[in-house]
Amino acid sequence: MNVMYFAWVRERIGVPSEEVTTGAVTVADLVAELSAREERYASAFADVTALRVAVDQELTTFDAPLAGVHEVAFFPPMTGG
Amino acid sequence: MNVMYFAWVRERIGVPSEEVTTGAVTVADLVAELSAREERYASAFADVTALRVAVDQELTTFDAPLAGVHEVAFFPPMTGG
Amino acid sequence: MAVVVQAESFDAGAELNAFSDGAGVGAVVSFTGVVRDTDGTLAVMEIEHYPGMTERAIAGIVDDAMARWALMDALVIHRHGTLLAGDPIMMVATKSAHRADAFAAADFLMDYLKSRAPFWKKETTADGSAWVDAKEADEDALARW
Amino acid sequence: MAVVVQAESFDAGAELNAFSDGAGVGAVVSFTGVVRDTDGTLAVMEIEHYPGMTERAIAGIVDDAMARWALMDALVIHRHGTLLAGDPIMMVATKSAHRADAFAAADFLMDYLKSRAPFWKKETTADGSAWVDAKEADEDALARW
Repeated sequence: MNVMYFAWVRERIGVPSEEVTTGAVTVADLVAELSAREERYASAFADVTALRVAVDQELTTFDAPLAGVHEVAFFPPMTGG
Repeated sequence: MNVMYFAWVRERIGVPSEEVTTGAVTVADLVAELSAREERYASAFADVTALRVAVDQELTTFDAPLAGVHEVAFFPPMTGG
Repeated sequence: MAVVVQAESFDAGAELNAFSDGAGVGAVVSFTGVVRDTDGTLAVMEIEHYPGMTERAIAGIVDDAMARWALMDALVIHRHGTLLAGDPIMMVATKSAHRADAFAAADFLMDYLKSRAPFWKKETTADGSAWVDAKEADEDALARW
Repeated sequence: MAVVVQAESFDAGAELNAFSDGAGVGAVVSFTGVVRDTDGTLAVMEIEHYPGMTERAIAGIVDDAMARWALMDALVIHRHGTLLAGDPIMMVATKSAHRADAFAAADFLMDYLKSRAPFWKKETTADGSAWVDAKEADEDALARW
Protein backbone atom coordinates (compact mmCIF):
# COMPACT_ATOMS: atom_id res chain seq x y z
CA MET A 1 0.00 0.00 0.00
CA ASN A 2 1.02 3.62 -0.50
CA VAL A 3 1.93 5.36 2.77
CA MET A 4 2.08 9.16 2.74
CA TYR A 5 3.47 11.70 5.18
CA PHE A 6 2.75 15.42 5.43
CA ALA A 7 4.20 18.48 7.19
CA TRP A 8 6.57 17.68 10.07
CA VAL A 9 5.77 13.95 9.83
CA ARG A 10 7.14 14.04 6.28
CA GLU A 11 10.19 16.00 7.44
CA ARG A 12 11.00 13.55 10.24
CA ILE A 13 10.54 10.44 8.10
CA GLY A 14 12.35 12.09 5.20
CA VAL A 15 10.11 11.04 2.30
CA PRO A 16 6.68 12.26 1.18
CA SER A 17 5.45 8.72 0.41
CA GLU A 18 6.57 5.16 0.02
CA GLU A 19 5.24 1.77 -0.98
CA VAL A 20 4.93 -0.46 2.10
CA THR A 21 4.24 -4.19 2.05
CA THR A 22 2.73 -5.13 5.38
CA GLY A 23 0.54 -7.67 7.09
CA ALA A 24 -0.64 -5.05 9.61
CA VAL A 25 -4.33 -5.49 10.42
CA THR A 26 -4.96 -1.93 11.70
CA VAL A 27 -3.40 1.50 11.36
CA ALA A 28 -2.00 1.10 14.88
CA ASP A 29 -0.30 -2.17 13.82
CA LEU A 30 1.28 -0.37 10.87
CA VAL A 31 2.52 2.42 13.13
CA ALA A 32 4.10 -0.16 15.48
CA GLU A 33 5.68 -2.00 12.57
CA LEU A 34 7.19 1.18 11.05
CA SER A 35 8.33 2.50 14.46
CA ALA A 36 10.22 -0.75 15.10
CA ARG A 37 11.90 -0.46 11.74
CA GLU A 38 13.97 2.74 12.10
CA GLU A 39 14.48 5.64 14.49
CA ARG A 40 13.07 8.24 12.07
CA TYR A 41 9.69 6.43 12.16
CA ALA A 42 9.84 6.00 15.93
CA SER A 43 10.50 9.74 16.24
CA ALA A 44 7.62 10.70 13.92
CA PHE A 45 5.15 8.34 15.61
CA ALA A 46 6.35 8.89 19.21
CA ASP A 47 3.08 10.59 20.20
CA VAL A 48 0.18 9.43 18.03
CA THR A 49 -2.22 11.70 19.91
CA ALA A 50 -0.43 14.53 18.06
CA LEU A 51 -1.16 12.84 14.72
CA ARG A 52 -4.11 12.31 12.42
CA VAL A 53 -4.55 9.51 9.92
CA ALA A 54 -6.47 9.21 6.66
CA VAL A 55 -7.23 5.87 5.02
CA ASP A 56 -8.04 6.09 1.32
CA GLN A 57 -8.33 9.87 1.74
CA GLU A 58 -10.90 9.74 4.55
CA LEU A 59 -10.01 10.84 8.08
CA THR A 60 -10.26 7.91 10.46
CA THR A 61 -8.89 6.57 13.75
CA PHE A 62 -5.83 4.47 14.55
CA ASP A 63 -7.93 1.35 15.11
CA ALA A 64 -9.18 1.45 11.49
CA PRO A 65 -8.64 -1.85 9.58
CA LEU A 66 -6.28 -1.92 6.62
CA ALA A 67 -7.83 -4.78 4.61
CA GLY A 68 -8.25 -3.69 0.99
CA VAL A 69 -6.78 -0.24 1.62
CA HIS A 70 -4.70 1.48 -1.09
CA GLU A 71 -3.46 4.60 0.66
CA VAL A 72 -2.70 5.56 4.25
CA ALA A 73 -1.58 9.08 5.20
CA PHE A 74 -0.14 10.41 8.47
CA PHE A 75 -0.02 14.10 9.36
CA PRO A 76 -0.36 16.59 12.22
CA PRO A 77 -3.69 18.31 12.96
CA MET A 78 -4.67 20.39 9.95
CA THR A 79 -4.23 24.14 9.80
CA GLY A 80 -6.26 25.23 6.79
CA GLY A 81 -8.36 28.34 6.33
CA MET B 1 -40.65 72.01 16.42
CA ASN B 2 -40.19 70.09 13.20
CA VAL B 3 -42.32 66.92 13.04
CA MET B 4 -41.36 64.32 10.41
CA TYR B 5 -43.17 61.27 9.07
CA PHE B 6 -41.76 58.34 7.14
CA ALA B 7 -43.06 55.40 5.10
CA TRP B 8 -46.79 54.69 5.55
CA VAL B 9 -47.04 57.24 8.38
CA ARG B 10 -45.98 59.89 5.87
CA GLU B 11 -48.47 58.54 3.32
CA ARG B 12 -51.39 58.61 5.78
CA ILE B 13 -50.64 62.08 7.09
CA GLY B 14 -49.91 63.34 3.60
CA VAL B 15 -46.76 65.41 4.25
CA PRO B 16 -43.16 64.41 4.97
CA SER B 17 -42.71 67.06 7.65
CA GLU B 18 -44.32 70.11 9.15
CA GLU B 19 -43.64 72.80 11.72
CA VAL B 20 -45.81 72.23 14.81
CA THR B 21 -46.27 74.68 17.65
CA THR B 22 -47.30 72.73 20.70
CA GLY B 23 -47.32 72.81 24.46
CA ALA B 24 -47.16 69.00 24.61
CA VAL B 25 -44.93 67.79 27.44
CA THR B 26 -44.22 64.30 26.06
CA VAL B 27 -44.29 62.53 22.70
CA ALA B 28 -47.52 60.83 23.79
CA ASP B 29 -49.09 64.23 24.44
CA LEU B 30 -48.08 65.36 20.96
CA VAL B 31 -49.62 62.23 19.43
CA ALA B 32 -52.88 62.88 21.32
CA GLU B 33 -52.89 66.52 20.23
CA LEU B 34 -52.31 65.71 16.54
CA SER B 35 -54.82 62.81 16.59
CA ALA B 36 -57.52 65.14 17.94
CA ARG B 37 -56.75 67.62 15.16
CA GLU B 38 -57.66 65.67 12.00
CA GLU B 39 -58.70 62.18 10.92
CA ARG B 40 -55.46 61.63 8.91
CA TYR B 41 -53.44 61.94 12.13
CA ALA B 42 -55.86 59.76 14.08
CA SER B 43 -55.53 57.13 11.37
CA ALA B 44 -51.72 57.25 11.34
CA PHE B 45 -51.47 57.14 15.14
CA ALA B 46 -54.33 54.67 15.74
CA ASP B 47 -51.94 51.98 17.01
CA VAL B 48 -48.78 53.48 18.46
CA THR B 49 -47.42 50.00 19.26
CA ALA B 50 -46.94 49.74 15.47
CA LEU B 51 -44.87 52.95 15.47
CA ARG B 52 -41.43 54.08 16.48
CA VAL B 53 -40.38 57.58 17.43
CA ALA B 54 -37.08 59.45 17.24
CA VAL B 55 -36.44 62.68 19.13
CA ASP B 56 -33.62 64.80 17.74
CA GLN B 57 -32.60 61.79 15.62
CA GLU B 58 -32.31 59.34 18.53
CA LEU B 59 -34.77 56.46 18.91
CA THR B 60 -36.76 56.85 22.10
CA THR B 61 -40.09 55.98 23.70
CA PHE B 62 -43.48 57.69 23.66
CA ASP B 63 -43.05 58.96 27.22
CA ALA B 64 -39.96 60.98 26.21
CA PRO B 65 -40.16 64.68 27.20
CA LEU B 66 -40.25 67.33 24.46
CA ALA B 67 -38.66 70.26 26.32
CA GLY B 68 -35.92 71.80 24.17
CA VAL B 69 -36.49 69.34 21.32
CA HIS B 70 -36.04 70.50 17.71
CA GLU B 71 -37.16 67.47 15.71
CA VAL B 72 -39.57 64.58 16.31
CA ALA B 73 -40.01 61.79 13.76
CA PHE B 74 -42.66 59.07 13.56
CA PHE B 75 -42.27 55.93 11.47
CA PRO B 76 -43.01 52.21 11.35
CA PRO B 77 -40.42 49.64 12.51
CA MET B 78 -37.36 49.94 10.31
CA THR B 79 -36.60 47.54 7.50
CA GLY B 80 -33.00 48.24 6.54
CA GLY B 81 -30.32 45.81 5.50
CA MET C 1 -14.61 53.37 9.79
CA ALA C 2 -16.54 54.34 6.67
CA VAL C 3 -20.30 54.85 6.49
CA VAL C 4 -21.75 55.63 3.08
CA VAL C 5 -25.43 56.34 2.39
CA GLN C 6 -26.12 56.92 -1.28
CA ALA C 7 -28.65 56.53 -4.08
CA GLU C 8 -26.00 55.33 -6.56
CA SER C 9 -25.17 51.68 -7.02
CA PHE C 10 -21.80 50.31 -5.87
CA ASP C 11 -19.41 47.53 -6.89
CA ALA C 12 -19.25 45.10 -3.96
CA GLY C 13 -16.14 43.33 -5.28
CA ALA C 14 -14.22 46.56 -5.80
CA GLU C 15 -15.28 47.76 -2.35
CA LEU C 16 -14.17 44.47 -0.80
CA ASN C 17 -10.75 44.66 -2.44
CA ALA C 18 -10.24 48.30 -1.45
CA PHE C 19 -11.22 47.45 2.13
CA SER C 20 -9.09 44.31 2.63
CA ASP C 21 -5.59 45.78 2.91
CA GLY C 22 -3.74 46.45 6.13
CA ALA C 23 -0.94 45.26 8.39
CA GLY C 24 -2.02 42.43 10.67
CA VAL C 25 -5.28 41.72 8.84
CA GLY C 26 -5.95 37.98 8.71
CA ALA C 27 -9.69 37.79 8.16
CA VAL C 28 -12.14 39.84 6.09
CA VAL C 29 -15.89 39.17 6.15
CA SER C 30 -18.37 40.83 3.81
CA PHE C 31 -22.14 40.77 3.57
CA THR C 32 -23.96 42.02 0.49
CA GLY C 33 -27.72 42.48 0.51
CA VAL C 34 -29.41 42.13 -2.88
CA VAL C 35 -32.95 43.08 -4.00
CA ARG C 36 -34.66 39.69 -3.94
CA ASP C 37 -37.45 38.88 -6.34
CA THR C 38 -39.01 35.85 -4.69
CA ASP C 39 -41.58 35.00 -7.33
CA GLY C 40 -40.46 36.97 -10.38
CA THR C 41 -43.06 39.72 -10.02
CA LEU C 42 -41.11 42.55 -8.40
CA ALA C 43 -41.11 45.70 -10.51
CA VAL C 44 -39.18 48.02 -8.20
CA MET C 45 -38.10 48.39 -4.59
CA GLU C 46 -38.08 51.88 -3.14
CA ILE C 47 -36.02 52.59 -0.06
CA GLU C 48 -36.91 55.62 2.01
CA HIS C 49 -34.57 56.86 4.72
CA TYR C 50 -34.20 59.62 7.28
CA PRO C 51 -31.28 61.80 6.13
CA GLY C 52 -29.09 62.82 9.04
CA MET C 53 -30.39 60.22 11.46
CA THR C 54 -29.40 57.42 9.06
CA GLU C 55 -25.69 58.27 9.09
CA ARG C 56 -25.80 58.92 12.80
CA ALA C 57 -27.56 55.65 13.63
CA ILE C 58 -25.23 53.58 11.45
CA ALA C 59 -22.12 55.25 12.91
CA GLY C 60 -23.44 54.44 16.40
CA ILE C 61 -23.93 50.77 15.46
CA VAL C 62 -20.43 50.58 13.96
CA ASP C 63 -18.97 52.20 17.10
CA ASP C 64 -20.65 49.50 19.18
CA ALA C 65 -19.17 46.77 16.95
CA MET C 66 -15.68 48.28 17.11
CA ALA C 67 -15.94 48.40 20.92
CA ARG C 68 -17.13 44.79 21.25
CA TRP C 69 -14.75 43.04 18.85
CA ALA C 70 -11.09 43.39 17.91
CA LEU C 71 -11.64 44.94 14.49
CA MET C 72 -9.11 46.79 12.36
CA ASP C 73 -11.92 48.48 10.44
CA ALA C 74 -15.55 48.27 9.38
CA LEU C 75 -17.40 49.50 6.30
CA VAL C 76 -21.11 50.08 5.76
CA ILE C 77 -22.64 51.12 2.44
CA HIS C 78 -26.44 51.46 2.22
CA ARG C 79 -28.47 52.70 -0.71
CA HIS C 80 -31.78 54.53 -0.83
CA GLY C 81 -34.05 55.41 -3.75
CA THR C 82 -35.39 53.15 -6.48
CA LEU C 83 -33.80 49.71 -7.01
CA LEU C 84 -34.50 46.78 -9.30
CA ALA C 85 -34.36 43.03 -8.63
CA GLY C 86 -30.77 41.87 -8.40
CA ASP C 87 -29.42 45.32 -7.50
CA PRO C 88 -27.11 45.54 -4.49
CA ILE C 89 -28.92 47.25 -1.59
CA MET C 90 -26.18 47.41 0.99
CA MET C 91 -22.90 45.98 2.12
CA VAL C 92 -21.08 45.45 5.37
CA ALA C 93 -17.42 44.49 5.68
CA THR C 94 -15.24 43.85 8.73
CA LYS C 95 -11.58 43.01 9.08
CA SER C 96 -9.64 41.60 11.99
CA ALA C 97 -6.62 39.50 12.90
CA HIS C 98 -8.95 36.53 13.54
CA ARG C 99 -12.01 35.11 11.85
CA ALA C 100 -14.23 34.89 14.93
CA ASP C 101 -14.17 38.67 15.48
CA ALA C 102 -14.73 39.47 11.81
CA PHE C 103 -17.70 37.06 11.55
CA ALA C 104 -19.38 38.07 14.80
CA ALA C 105 -19.04 41.79 14.10
CA ALA C 106 -20.47 41.50 10.56
CA ASP C 107 -23.38 39.41 11.82
CA PHE C 108 -24.03 41.94 14.63
CA LEU C 109 -23.85 44.88 12.22
CA MET C 110 -26.42 43.25 9.93
CA ASP C 111 -28.83 42.50 12.78
CA TYR C 112 -28.69 46.08 14.03
CA LEU C 113 -28.80 47.74 10.61
CA LYS C 114 -31.89 45.67 9.82
CA SER C 115 -33.90 46.93 12.79
CA ARG C 116 -32.20 50.11 14.04
CA ALA C 117 -31.13 52.08 10.97
CA PRO C 118 -33.94 54.29 9.65
CA PHE C 119 -34.68 52.71 6.28
CA TRP C 120 -38.06 51.56 5.01
CA LYS C 121 -38.59 49.34 1.98
CA LYS C 122 -41.57 49.45 -0.33
CA GLU C 123 -42.10 46.79 -2.96
CA THR C 124 -44.07 47.34 -6.15
CA THR C 125 -45.35 44.33 -8.10
CA ALA C 126 -48.03 43.92 -10.78
CA ASP C 127 -50.50 43.75 -7.83
CA GLY C 128 -49.52 47.15 -6.48
CA SER C 129 -47.26 48.61 -3.83
CA ALA C 130 -46.77 47.60 -0.20
CA TRP C 131 -44.41 48.57 2.60
CA VAL C 132 -42.30 45.65 3.73
CA ASP C 133 -43.27 44.64 7.26
CA ALA C 134 -40.56 44.32 9.87
CA LYS C 135 -40.20 40.68 10.89
CA GLU C 136 -40.50 39.64 14.50
CA ALA C 137 -37.50 37.37 13.90
CA ASP C 138 -35.39 40.42 13.04
CA GLU C 139 -36.27 42.11 16.31
CA ASP C 140 -35.68 38.85 18.18
CA ALA C 141 -32.25 38.50 16.54
CA LEU C 142 -31.03 41.51 18.56
CA ALA C 143 -31.37 39.48 21.74
CA ARG C 144 -28.45 37.33 20.55
CA TRP C 145 -26.02 40.17 21.29
CA MET D 1 -20.88 24.40 -5.87
CA ALA D 2 -17.33 25.30 -6.84
CA VAL D 3 -14.21 24.05 -5.05
CA VAL D 4 -10.90 25.40 -6.32
CA VAL D 5 -7.48 24.37 -4.94
CA GLN D 6 -4.64 26.23 -6.63
CA ALA D 7 -1.17 27.68 -6.19
CA GLU D 8 -2.06 30.87 -8.10
CA SER D 9 -3.40 33.95 -6.38
CA PHE D 10 -7.01 35.04 -6.91
CA ASP D 11 -8.98 38.28 -6.93
CA ALA D 12 -11.45 38.08 -4.03
CA GLY D 13 -13.53 41.02 -5.29
CA ALA D 14 -13.86 39.62 -8.81
CA GLU D 15 -14.75 36.21 -7.38
CA LEU D 16 -17.38 37.78 -5.11
CA ASN D 17 -18.99 39.64 -8.00
CA ALA D 18 -19.00 36.57 -10.26
CA PHE D 19 -20.57 34.52 -7.46
CA SER D 20 -23.31 36.94 -6.38
CA ASP D 21 -25.76 36.65 -9.28
CA GLY D 22 -28.88 34.55 -9.31
CA ALA D 23 -32.67 34.62 -9.10
CA GLY D 24 -33.94 34.76 -5.52
CA VAL D 25 -30.56 35.64 -3.99
CA GLY D 26 -30.96 38.17 -1.19
CA ALA D 27 -27.80 37.67 0.88
CA VAL D 28 -24.18 36.98 -0.01
CA VAL D 29 -21.51 36.41 2.64
CA SER D 30 -17.81 36.15 1.92
CA PHE D 31 -14.79 35.35 4.03
CA THR D 32 -11.26 36.04 2.85
CA GLY D 33 -8.27 34.70 4.74
CA VAL D 34 -5.10 36.73 4.37
CA VAL D 35 -1.47 35.86 5.29
CA ARG D 36 -1.09 37.75 8.55
CA ASP D 37 2.23 39.15 9.62
CA THR D 38 1.68 39.78 13.31
CA ASP D 39 4.97 41.41 14.14
CA GLY D 40 6.41 42.35 10.77
CA THR D 41 8.93 39.48 10.64
CA LEU D 42 7.22 36.96 8.35
CA ALA D 43 9.29 36.17 5.26
CA VAL D 44 7.08 33.51 3.68
CA MET D 45 4.22 31.18 4.47
CA GLU D 46 4.29 27.77 2.82
CA ILE D 47 1.08 25.79 2.58
CA GLU D 48 1.33 22.05 2.02
CA HIS D 49 -1.72 20.03 1.11
CA TYR D 50 -2.81 16.50 0.23
CA PRO D 51 -3.78 16.51 -3.44
CA GLY D 52 -6.89 14.45 -4.04
CA MET D 53 -8.00 14.33 -0.43
CA THR D 54 -8.07 18.14 -0.26
CA GLU D 55 -10.71 18.54 -2.97
CA ARG D 56 -12.66 15.57 -1.61
CA ALA D 57 -12.62 16.83 1.99
CA ILE D 58 -13.68 20.36 0.98
CA ALA D 59 -16.47 19.04 -1.25
CA GLY D 60 -17.72 16.95 1.68
CA ILE D 61 -17.76 19.99 3.98
CA VAL D 62 -19.60 22.05 1.34
CA ASP D 63 -22.15 19.24 0.88
CA ASP D 64 -22.79 19.29 4.62
CA ALA D 65 -23.32 23.06 4.55
CA MET D 66 -25.71 22.82 1.57
CA ALA D 67 -27.70 20.14 3.42
CA ARG D 68 -27.93 22.12 6.66
CA TRP D 69 -28.81 25.57 5.32
CA ALA D 70 -30.97 26.92 2.50
CA LEU D 71 -28.15 27.97 0.20
CA MET D 72 -28.32 28.76 -3.49
CA ASP D 73 -24.61 28.10 -3.87
CA ALA D 74 -21.27 27.99 -2.09
CA LEU D 75 -17.74 28.68 -3.27
CA VAL D 76 -14.40 27.66 -1.73
CA ILE D 77 -11.01 28.73 -3.08
CA HIS D 78 -7.89 27.61 -1.19
CA ARG D 79 -4.29 28.16 -2.20
CA HIS D 80 -1.20 26.07 -1.54
CA GLY D 81 2.48 26.79 -2.15
CA THR D 82 4.51 29.83 -1.15
CA LEU D 83 2.71 33.00 -0.04
CA LEU D 84 3.80 36.39 1.26
CA ALA D 85 2.32 38.60 3.99
CA GLY D 86 -0.88 40.22 2.77
CA ASP D 87 -1.52 37.57 0.11
CA PRO D 88 -5.00 36.05 0.02
CA ILE D 89 -4.87 32.44 1.29
CA MET D 90 -8.42 31.34 0.79
CA MET D 91 -11.98 32.48 0.34
CA VAL D 92 -15.42 31.17 1.13
CA ALA D 93 -18.67 32.61 -0.22
CA THR D 94 -22.27 31.61 0.36
CA LYS D 95 -25.52 32.91 -1.07
CA SER D 96 -29.09 32.48 0.10
CA ALA D 97 -32.48 34.15 0.15
CA HIS D 98 -31.87 35.17 3.78
CA ARG D 99 -28.92 36.48 5.74
CA ALA D 100 -29.06 34.00 8.62
CA ASP D 101 -28.43 31.02 6.32
CA ALA D 102 -25.65 32.75 4.41
CA PHE D 103 -23.86 33.82 7.62
CA ALA D 104 -24.20 30.50 9.46
CA ALA D 105 -23.07 28.46 6.46
CA ALA D 106 -19.99 30.62 5.82
CA ASP D 107 -19.04 30.48 9.50
CA PHE D 108 -19.50 26.69 9.52
CA LEU D 109 -17.46 26.26 6.33
CA MET D 110 -14.58 28.24 7.84
CA ASP D 111 -14.60 26.23 11.08
CA TYR D 112 -14.50 22.94 9.20
CA LEU D 113 -11.97 24.02 6.57
CA LYS D 114 -9.69 25.18 9.38
CA SER D 115 -9.57 21.78 11.10
CA ARG D 116 -10.76 19.20 8.57
CA ALA D 117 -9.27 20.13 5.19
CA PRO D 118 -5.76 18.69 4.76
CA PHE D 119 -3.64 21.85 4.66
CA TRP D 120 -0.61 22.59 6.82
CA LYS D 121 1.00 26.00 7.20
CA LYS D 122 4.67 26.65 7.80
CA GLU D 123 5.94 30.13 8.64
CA THR D 124 9.46 31.33 7.93
CA THR D 125 10.78 34.38 9.78
CA ALA D 126 14.29 35.72 10.38
CA ASP D 127 14.40 33.24 13.29
CA GLY D 128 13.79 30.20 11.08
CA SER D 129 10.87 28.03 10.01
CA ALA D 130 8.13 26.46 12.10
CA TRP D 131 4.91 24.57 11.37
CA VAL D 132 1.86 26.42 12.62
CA ASP D 133 0.27 24.52 15.51
CA ALA D 134 -3.42 23.74 15.34
CA LYS D 135 -5.25 25.70 18.04
CA GLU D 136 -7.41 23.97 20.58
CA ALA D 137 -9.95 26.76 20.08
CA ASP D 138 -10.27 25.77 16.41
CA GLU D 139 -11.08 22.17 17.31
CA ASP D 140 -13.48 23.36 20.01
CA ALA D 141 -15.23 25.61 17.48
CA LEU D 142 -16.56 22.52 15.70
CA ALA D 143 -18.70 21.72 18.74
CA ARG D 144 -20.80 24.80 17.90
CA TRP D 145 -22.35 22.98 14.95
